Amino acid sequence: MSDQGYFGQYGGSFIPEILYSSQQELLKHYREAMADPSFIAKVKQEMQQYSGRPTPLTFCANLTEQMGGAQIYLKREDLNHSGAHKMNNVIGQGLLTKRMGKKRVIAETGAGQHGVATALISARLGLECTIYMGAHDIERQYPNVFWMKQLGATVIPVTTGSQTLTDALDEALRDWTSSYEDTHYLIGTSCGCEPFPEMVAGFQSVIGEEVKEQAMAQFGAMPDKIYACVGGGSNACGIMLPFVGTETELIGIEAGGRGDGIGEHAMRFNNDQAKFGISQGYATKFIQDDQGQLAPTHSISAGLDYVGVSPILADLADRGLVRMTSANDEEVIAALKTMIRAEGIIPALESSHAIAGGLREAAELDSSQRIVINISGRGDKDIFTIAKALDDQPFNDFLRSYLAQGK
Amino acid sequence: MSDQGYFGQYGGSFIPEILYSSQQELLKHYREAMADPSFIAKVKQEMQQYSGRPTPLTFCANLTEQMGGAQIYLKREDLNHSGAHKMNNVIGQGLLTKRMGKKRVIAETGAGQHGVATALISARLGLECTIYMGAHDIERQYPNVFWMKQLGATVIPVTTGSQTLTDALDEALRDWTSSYEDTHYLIGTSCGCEPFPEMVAGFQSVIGEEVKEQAMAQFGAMPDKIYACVGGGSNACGIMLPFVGTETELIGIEAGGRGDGIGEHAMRFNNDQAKFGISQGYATKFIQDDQGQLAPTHSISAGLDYVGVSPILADLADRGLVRMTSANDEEVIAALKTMIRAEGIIPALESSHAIAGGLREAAELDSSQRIVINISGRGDKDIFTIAKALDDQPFNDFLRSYLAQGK
Amino acid sequence: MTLLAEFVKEQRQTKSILLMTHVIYGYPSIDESLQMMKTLLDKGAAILEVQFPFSDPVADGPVITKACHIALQSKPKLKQCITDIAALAKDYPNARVLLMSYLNPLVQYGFEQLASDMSGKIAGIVIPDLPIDHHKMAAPLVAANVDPIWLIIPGMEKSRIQLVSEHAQGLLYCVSRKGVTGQGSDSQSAHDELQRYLGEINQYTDVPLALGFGIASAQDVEGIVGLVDVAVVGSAFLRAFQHGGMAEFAEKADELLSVK
Amino acid sequence: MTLLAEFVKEQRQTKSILLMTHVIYGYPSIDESLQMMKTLLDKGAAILEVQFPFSDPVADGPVITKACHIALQSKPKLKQCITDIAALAKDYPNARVLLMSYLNPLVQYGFEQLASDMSGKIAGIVIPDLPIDHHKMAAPLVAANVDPIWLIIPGMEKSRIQLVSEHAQGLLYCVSRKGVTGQGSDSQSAHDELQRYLGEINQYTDVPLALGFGIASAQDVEGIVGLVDVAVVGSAFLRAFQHGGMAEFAEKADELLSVK
Ligand SMILES: Cc1ncc(COP(=O)(O)O)c(C=O)c1O
Ligand SMILES: Cc1ncc(COP(=O)(O)O)c(C=O)c1O
Repeated sequence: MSDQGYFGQYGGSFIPEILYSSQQELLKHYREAMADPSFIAKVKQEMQQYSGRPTPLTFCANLTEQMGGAQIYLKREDLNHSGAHKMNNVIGQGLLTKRMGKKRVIAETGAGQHGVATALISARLGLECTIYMGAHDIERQYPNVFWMKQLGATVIPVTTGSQTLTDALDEALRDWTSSYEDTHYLIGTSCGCEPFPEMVAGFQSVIGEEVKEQAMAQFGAMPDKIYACVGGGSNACGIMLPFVGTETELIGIEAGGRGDGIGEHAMRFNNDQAKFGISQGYATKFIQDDQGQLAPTHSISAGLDYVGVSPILADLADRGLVRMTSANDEEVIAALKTMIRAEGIIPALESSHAIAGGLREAAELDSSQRIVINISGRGDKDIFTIAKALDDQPFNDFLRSYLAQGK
Repeated sequence: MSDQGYFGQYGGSFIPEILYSSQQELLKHYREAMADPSFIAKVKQEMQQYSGRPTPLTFCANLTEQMGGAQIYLKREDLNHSGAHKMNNVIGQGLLTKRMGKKRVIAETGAGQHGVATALISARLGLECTIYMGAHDIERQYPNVFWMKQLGATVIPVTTGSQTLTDALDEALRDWTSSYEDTHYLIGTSCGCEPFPEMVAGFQSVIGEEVKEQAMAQFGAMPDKIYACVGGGSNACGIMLPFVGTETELIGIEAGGRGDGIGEHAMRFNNDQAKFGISQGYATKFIQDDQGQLAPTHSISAGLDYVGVSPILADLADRGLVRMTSANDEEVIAALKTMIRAEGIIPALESSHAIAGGLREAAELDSSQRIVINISGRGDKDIFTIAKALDDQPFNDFLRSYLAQGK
Repeated sequence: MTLLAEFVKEQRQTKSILLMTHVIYGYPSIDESLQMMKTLLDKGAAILEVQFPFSDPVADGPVITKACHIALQSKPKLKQCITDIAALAKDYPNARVLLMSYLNPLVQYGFEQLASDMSGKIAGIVIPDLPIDHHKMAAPLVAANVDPIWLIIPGMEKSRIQLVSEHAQGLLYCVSRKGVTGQGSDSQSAHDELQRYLGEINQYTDVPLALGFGIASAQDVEGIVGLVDVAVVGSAFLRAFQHGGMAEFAEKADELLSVK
Repeated sequence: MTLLAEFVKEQRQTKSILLMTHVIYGYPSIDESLQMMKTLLDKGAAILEVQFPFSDPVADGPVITKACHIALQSKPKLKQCITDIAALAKDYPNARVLLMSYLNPLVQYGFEQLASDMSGKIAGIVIPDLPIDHHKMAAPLVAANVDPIWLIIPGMEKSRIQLVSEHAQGLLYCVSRKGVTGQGSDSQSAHDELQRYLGEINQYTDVPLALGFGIASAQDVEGIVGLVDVAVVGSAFLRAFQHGGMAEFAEKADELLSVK
C-alpha cells in the first residue's frame, strides 16, 4: 500500500470535505486495529465460529476429466455463512465498528448480497443497520430485501438515477455525510476512498491465505493459475493478493454481458468505454461516456454490474500482475450448468464467470498444472434468474399456484 | 447396536422378500466399509473438502443475554454444502454406493432437501439419480425440484395416497425391488430396515463428535444439554449418539404443528396417536389410527412431518436417555424470528423447532450451564413458507412482477 | 399336512390347476368388493385371497396401491373384514378364503386375537412384509391352524429356500421371474427355466406350490398347468374391473376359470 | 488578491451582501436553464454558480441529484456549457459566473484544457469532491486565474482550516452548521455561534467568505448580513421552480435579491 491509499495512479480519497474527519478517524482505528493482535484474533474467531472458515479447497475429478487439461480445484467461498465471500468483509468491518464505539452501520447493495451480509453481522453484533438499495433492485431482488427486513435492517429504496447500485452508493455516502458521528459506512467491496480498498481486500485475503495452506497440504505446491470474477473486486483481491509476485498467474473475469455496447456489459478492462476516472470517492477505471458521465452496465449476475473497479486491481492489471478477461451471459449459463452437473456444486452467477474463464483455459493446459477457481458464492439465490434464463415453465407454475393459495 | 438391527423393540428388517439379498449385500458392504480405514478416510475427506466440515460451534452472546439463563451455543449444520446436515449422510452412502460398484441411486424426498442432497452427491460421484417425490410436494417445493433437475436427477412424481413423503418412500422401495442389482436406495434419515438407521446415524454422528471436541476447545467442558429437532431423526441421532450415557441431557423436539388432532402435527412421542408399529421396513412408533393405518401429519416445516421416527430414538426415549418434547408452528415462527434478530443466523424451520425447545428451557437454567442447539439447516429455502406465515405482501408483489415480465 | 394343503391336494384330483383370486376388501366399496368375492366363488374359484387395505402397501404395484387408497376411504375395519370373509368361507365350503395384509394392521389387532378370530374359518394368511426370519410372530396363527403363506422368489439362495420350506405349510407362494409367463419364441426356454426354479423348491418341500406374478389370461394359466398346483391372479381382476366394471370382471373370471 | 476577490470587495462597497445563485446546466432543458441564468443575472445576482450535471453527485442532496439526472437526459457537453456560460459572463460584466462540477467530467476534459477554456471568462470553479489535499490538480486553473473555491465545514480542525486558507483565493465557501440559518428562540445563540465559526476562519484568511447550506429566504439572507460577503442559495431556486415554474423561480429571485 502506498501513501494515502494510492495504488499506482488509482485509489486515493476524493470525498466531500464533510467526510474528512470521519475518514481520518476510520483510518486511524483501522491501522490501530490491524496492529492489535487481539483484534486480529477476534476477527479470526468470528470468521471461524460464526462463518465456518476455513472454507475448503475442492478437487473436481469429473470436471478435470471432462476438460482433459489442468487439474481443477475450487475455493469454496459459497460455504461461508450467508453463502458468499461477502461475509469475510462484514465480519472485519463489523468488529471494527464496535471497536470504534459506533452504534450504526450503513451499506449500499446492488443485488442484495452485501446488504444481507451487513444485516446479518449487524444482528450478530447488535448494531443498527440501514441499507441503501436502488428501488429497481429492490423490485428485482426482493427475497434479499425480505431477509434484510427480518434481520431488523431498515432498507431504504433509492429512487434517483437508474435506481440501482451506483445510486445506492451515492445515497449511502450522503447518509454518511450527516451521520458519521455514530455511523460506519460498511462498504461491500474493495472500492471507495482510503482505507476501504485496502481494508476490504485485507479482510478478504483470508481466502488466498487459506488457498496457500490448502494447496500445500492437498497437493504440495502452489496453484499454477487462479481465477476469480471481478465486480467491485473484493473476492478477486481476496484470493489473489497473497499470490501477487509469485509464480501463480492471476486471472480476473469480468461480466461480458450480452454485447459490447454501452449498457450491455460491465467490462472495465480491455475496453475503450472504460477510462481512468475519479468518482464515488476514489480513482479507478470507470465505464463512462466522453463527458465523464458514468455509464449504465449490465450483467446476468446482479453482483458484477458495477461501473468502477477496485483500484488495487486496476493497478495490478496495469502492471501486468493480473490478467483481465471476461465471460458473457451465455458462456456463464453454460459454465453454471457444466459445474452443477459435473460436481454437484451450484455456484452463484457471479462465480460462474470465473468458472467460464477457468474452464475455457483449463483444456489448453496439461495435467501437471493446477488451477483454482474462486467460487465466491452459491447459486440458490439466483434461482429466479436461472429459471428465467432456462425458460423453466414449471417454476412459473409453482409461483402462480403459490400466489393463488393466498395465506 | 443389537443383533439384526434392533434397538430395544424397535428397528429390525421388515421388507418384502425380494429385497432380502440386496439388503444383505448392503449390510455386508457397510460392515466391511466401516472396518476399512481407507473408506472412513475417504468419507472424512469428502466431508471436509466437499461439504466444508467441520461446521462451527457458535456462541450466541445476544441470545444468552436476552434469555438470561444458560450459555447458548449453536452447532451449525446449516453451513454444510447444500445447507443442511443431510449432506453428511449422502456423502457416506454415496461413497458406499461407489464401493459396492452400483451405478445408480434412488431416494425419496418430502420437502426436497434430501432429494437435492442426493442429486448433488450423485453429480459429484457420477451416479445416476432418481428421486421419488409426492406430486403434492413437488408442487409445494418446486425450487428444490428445479435444482434436482439441473443436477441431472430424474424426479418422479408419486401420485398415490396423499402424494407426499410416505408415498414417495413406498414408491422408492418399489423401485428398489426391481432395480436392486445396480441400484442403491439412499435413505435420507435414520429410519428403514437394517442397516439404514445405524448407518445414517453413524454418518451423522460426525456432528456430535465435533461438538465434543469443540466444546472442549471452546469452553473446556461438555454441554449440559443438547437440543435437536426430530423428523426422521437423523440430525438428532447425529448430534446425540456420541453423548448417550454421558452427563449431557439430550432433548428431541418434534413438530407440534397446529393442534393435537390427527393430521395436525407429527408427534410420535407423548401422544396416544402414536403407537408401536411395523411399516416401511422397520418397527418404530408410528402415528396411526386404531386400524393400524398410518396417519396424515402436518408441520409448518416440510422436513418434520414424517409419520414414523428413528427406531434408535424410539428406544432411547423408552429408556429415558433422550427426552422428547415438541414445539408448535407458532412457537417455531417466534423462535425463528428471535434467532434471526439476535444472532444474524437464519435457521431452517425444522431447526427452529430445536431453537424453540432450547430457548424455552434456557431461561430456567443458570449461567454456569451450557446448551447446544443443533441448527440442522439454513432457512433461505423456507422463504416461501415464512413469507406466507408473516403475510409479507411485497414478496407476493415481487412474484407477480417477476411473472409479468415473462422471459 | 394342514387343512389348506389337504384341500389343495383334494381339489387337484379333479382339476389340473386351481385359481387363487385376489380382491381388495373395500374397493371400490365394501359392498362391491364383497360382491366381487361372491362372483369369484360362484364361478368356482378355489382360493380367494382378500387383501385388507393398508396405507403403505410397499410390496404392491401402482394399480393395487391406488385401489388400496380408495378402499381406505370407507374406513375398513379388520374385525369386520374377518367377520365378512369368514361368513363367505362358511357359505362356500368348496373354496378356501385367505387373508392378505401388511404387518401393521395385524400388529395393532394382535396376533393372538387374529389367530382366535380366524381359526377354523380362514385357512391362511399372506403377509408380504413379514420376512421368514420373523416367522415367530406368526406362531399364534400356526397354533390356530391358520397357515402363514410364505414367499419364495427367483434367485433366492438355497439355504434360504430351505429355511422357508421348513416353515412352509398350507401353500407356498412362488414369485415367478419377470416375463416367465410370457409367450413367444422363447416360451419353451422360459418354461424350462420355470421348471428348474420350481423343481428346486420341490426338493425341499411337498407343500403345494402357488405361482404368481403377472398371470393375467387363460393362456398364462394354461402355460403353468402341470408345474404348480395353484395359479395366483393378482391385479388382472382389478384391471378388468377398472376397465369395464363388474361385467368385465365377471368375464375375466370366466376366462381364467375356464382352465379346468 | 484575485480578480474574483476584487470583484466581491468592490460589489460589497454598495451592497451589504452578495448573492451567489445556483442553476443546473440542462435542467429542465439546456435552453430553460440558460433562461434561468439570465433571469437571475437580469435581476442583479452578483455571482452565478452553474452546475454541470454529473451522474453521481454524491455531495448533493436528493433535490439536486434528481434534477441532475433529468439534466443528463439532454446529454450536456462540458465544452458547450463553458461556451454558453462564458457568453453569459461576457453579456453581464457586472456579475461573475462560476462553474461547479464533480471531478470526473473535469478529469475527462483535462485540467489544462479546462484552464485555457475558462481563463478570463469564468472566474472560478467549485469542485465538491476535490479535497484540499489534492489542490495540485487545480494548479492549471490557478495559473489561468480561474479560482478554485475551497470548502470550509463546521468542526474542521484548525490545522486543516489553515491548510485550506493557504490555498484559498477568490472566495471561500463556508458550509454553515445545520439549523444555523433557522429562526426562533435560539436565533441569537445560533447567530453567536456562526460568528465564532466565521471569526475563526477570518483569523487565517482575508479571502471573501461565502456562506451556504439551507439559505432559502430573504430572512435567511438578512440573518447573515454583516457576517459574510456572499450568501449562497442552492436548492431554494430549484424548489421554487419545481413548485411554480419560471414564475415562482423569478419571484424567489426577487425575494432573495431584495436584500441590498
Ligand atoms: C457471490 C458474489 N460474487 C462476486 C460478487 C462481486 O463482488 P466482488 O467483485 O467485490 O467480489 C458479488 C457481489 O455481490 C457476489 O455476491
Ligand atoms: C434442515 C432439516 N432439519 C431436519 C430435518 C429432519 O430430518 P431428520 O430428523 O432426519 O434430521 C430435515 C429433513 O428434511 C431438514 O431438511
